[in-house]
Amino acid sequence: MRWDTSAAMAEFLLGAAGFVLAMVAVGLLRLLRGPADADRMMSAQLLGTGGIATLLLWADATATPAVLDVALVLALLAAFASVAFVLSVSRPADDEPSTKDGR
Amino acid sequence: MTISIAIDVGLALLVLAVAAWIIAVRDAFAAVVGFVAYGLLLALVWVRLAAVDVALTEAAIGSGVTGGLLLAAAARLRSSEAPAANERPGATLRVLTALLCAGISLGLAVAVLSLPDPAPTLAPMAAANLPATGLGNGVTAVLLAYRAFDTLLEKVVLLLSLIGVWSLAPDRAWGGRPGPRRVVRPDGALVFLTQLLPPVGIVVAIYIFWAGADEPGGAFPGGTILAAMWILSMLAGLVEVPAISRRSLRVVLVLGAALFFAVGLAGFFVADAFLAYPMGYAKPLILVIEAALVLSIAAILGMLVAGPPERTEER
Amino acid sequence: MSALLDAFSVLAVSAGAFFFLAGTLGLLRFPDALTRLHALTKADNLGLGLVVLGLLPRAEGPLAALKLVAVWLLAQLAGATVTQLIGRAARRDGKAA
Amino acid sequence: MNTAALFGLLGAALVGLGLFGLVVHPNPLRKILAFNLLGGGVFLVFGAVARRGAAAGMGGDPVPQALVITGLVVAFSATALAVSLLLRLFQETGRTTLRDEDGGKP
Repeated sequence: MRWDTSAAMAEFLLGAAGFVLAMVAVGLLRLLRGPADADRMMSAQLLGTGGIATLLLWADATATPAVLDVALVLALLAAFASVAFVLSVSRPADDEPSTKDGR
Repeated sequence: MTISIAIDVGLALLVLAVAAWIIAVRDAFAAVVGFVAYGLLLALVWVRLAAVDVALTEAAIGSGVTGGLLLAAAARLRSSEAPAANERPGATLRVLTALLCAGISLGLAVAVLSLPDPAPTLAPMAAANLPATGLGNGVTAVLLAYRAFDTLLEKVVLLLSLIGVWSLAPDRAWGGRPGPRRVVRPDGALVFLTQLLPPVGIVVAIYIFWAGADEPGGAFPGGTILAAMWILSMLAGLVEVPAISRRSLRVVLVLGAALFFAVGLAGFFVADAFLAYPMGYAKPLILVIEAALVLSIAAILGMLVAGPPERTEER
Repeated sequence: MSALLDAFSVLAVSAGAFFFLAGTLGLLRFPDALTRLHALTKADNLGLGLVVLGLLPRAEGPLAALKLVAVWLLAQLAGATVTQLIGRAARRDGKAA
Repeated sequence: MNTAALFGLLGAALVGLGLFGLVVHPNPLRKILAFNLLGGGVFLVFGAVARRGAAAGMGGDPVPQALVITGLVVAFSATALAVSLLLRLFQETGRTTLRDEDGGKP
């Protein structure tokens, strides 16, 4: 039985969610500062991951498993906006040597 | 629960800051990236407001598909010159506008704070009638049973806006395919993503739609996810964008609204009213309509993003 | 046993939160785009991964556990792809500047 | 202050911000963005009303929630139409300004 600990655990998870949210919020300063598009996309990406983590923690802390589905949808579409952007600017005859990419 | 309050206040301030930044920043592209963040944060707000159905739809539409649409538009408009300085309203006008807008916000804020207490609510009625629909999710029941008429008309609005987009086509391209021809790019990561994601997305979309009967979910987020997957495949060149004159496309586009309407008309004969479901058959009928809606929503949203036709069949 | 699992959850979630802190600091403090990207991927992979790991033993049933893992895998896929795209954009920006 | 009132106030503030951006930005894409901010604010006010109506085991009144879901989809279709118009304008004229420059259209 974990009657006594479950409330404390929920409190802890909620606190952790708040912490992660605060961190990615601070990370949004990179969105303000830029300077390049790449930096802005990075902070949006960090916000996406942090938002997903926050939702997972909330789902557990507030015992609402349906919130997991919201996280699932966000994770599914996390790359959508960036990829749509990249694919819609580039022409078929693209000049980027993709094979040289180390990553 | 002080942590909850702190999270809510922090989240509200964050949304406000991002919104102010979207309005204030000079670069249009940066503003659009900010808007993607705004949509994501709103999805979190909806979870805090105990509206998980709305959060799902916001996550799919607000930050996902709208973000992609606007980013793509910003990318294509990048080469357009910045508006001339004389198009920007003068300082006096701006201050006046700011005052007016602040007044509107203030009025709304007063209205929000003076909402009647106890709050009027239809939740007990919605809950009391749930057994008759066979559903477990109140929001789905509102969308497809209690206020089905709204949802039907909304489908018509979607179709009308698609007709609006198509009507922007130049005459020579009418009936053709939207957007430039796309080829599969020999690009490791992108190909991997665009080939792996759609199958997973289809499973998730079906799950979200299916769960919608009893849990948060339903046709709207399900259809939107499906649309996003289709758009991704079209952009990557894995699937051809269909010509708008193609009959099978048009059938899918109107399928949801048509089936909804047909069931509604049948309601006159079997249940004495338009859009009334016969006793005991409500749930299967709702699920069939919803399945058709998922397909139609996916097709309409996908074609809306694809834009007006630009090239004809024979090119 | 349950106390042990709780302790595990607390530890993993705390570690995950720490990586978000590290990722944010890196994103703000590192001098150029590519090192910032490096910091970002740490938050992406490890931060979310550890949070998922910490929540897994608490999942209500196999479906919830499956969703947690799926969320992590999808985030990995998105992260890897976007990281590559950003890295390329950053290099182009660097060349242009 | 409870959650519903807090986010209701946020909605009110967003309506003002969005309206301001809609009026003062000369760039149509920015107007579309501002319009969506405004819409988000209106939806949040609905959300506050819904949350206050929590009863009968539901976290909120499902009727305003359903209205918001409908509204989100309609807002998207309006946005898509506006973006198509804008892109077409750019294709035709090479510009994205709404200003009628030398008195008449070419």
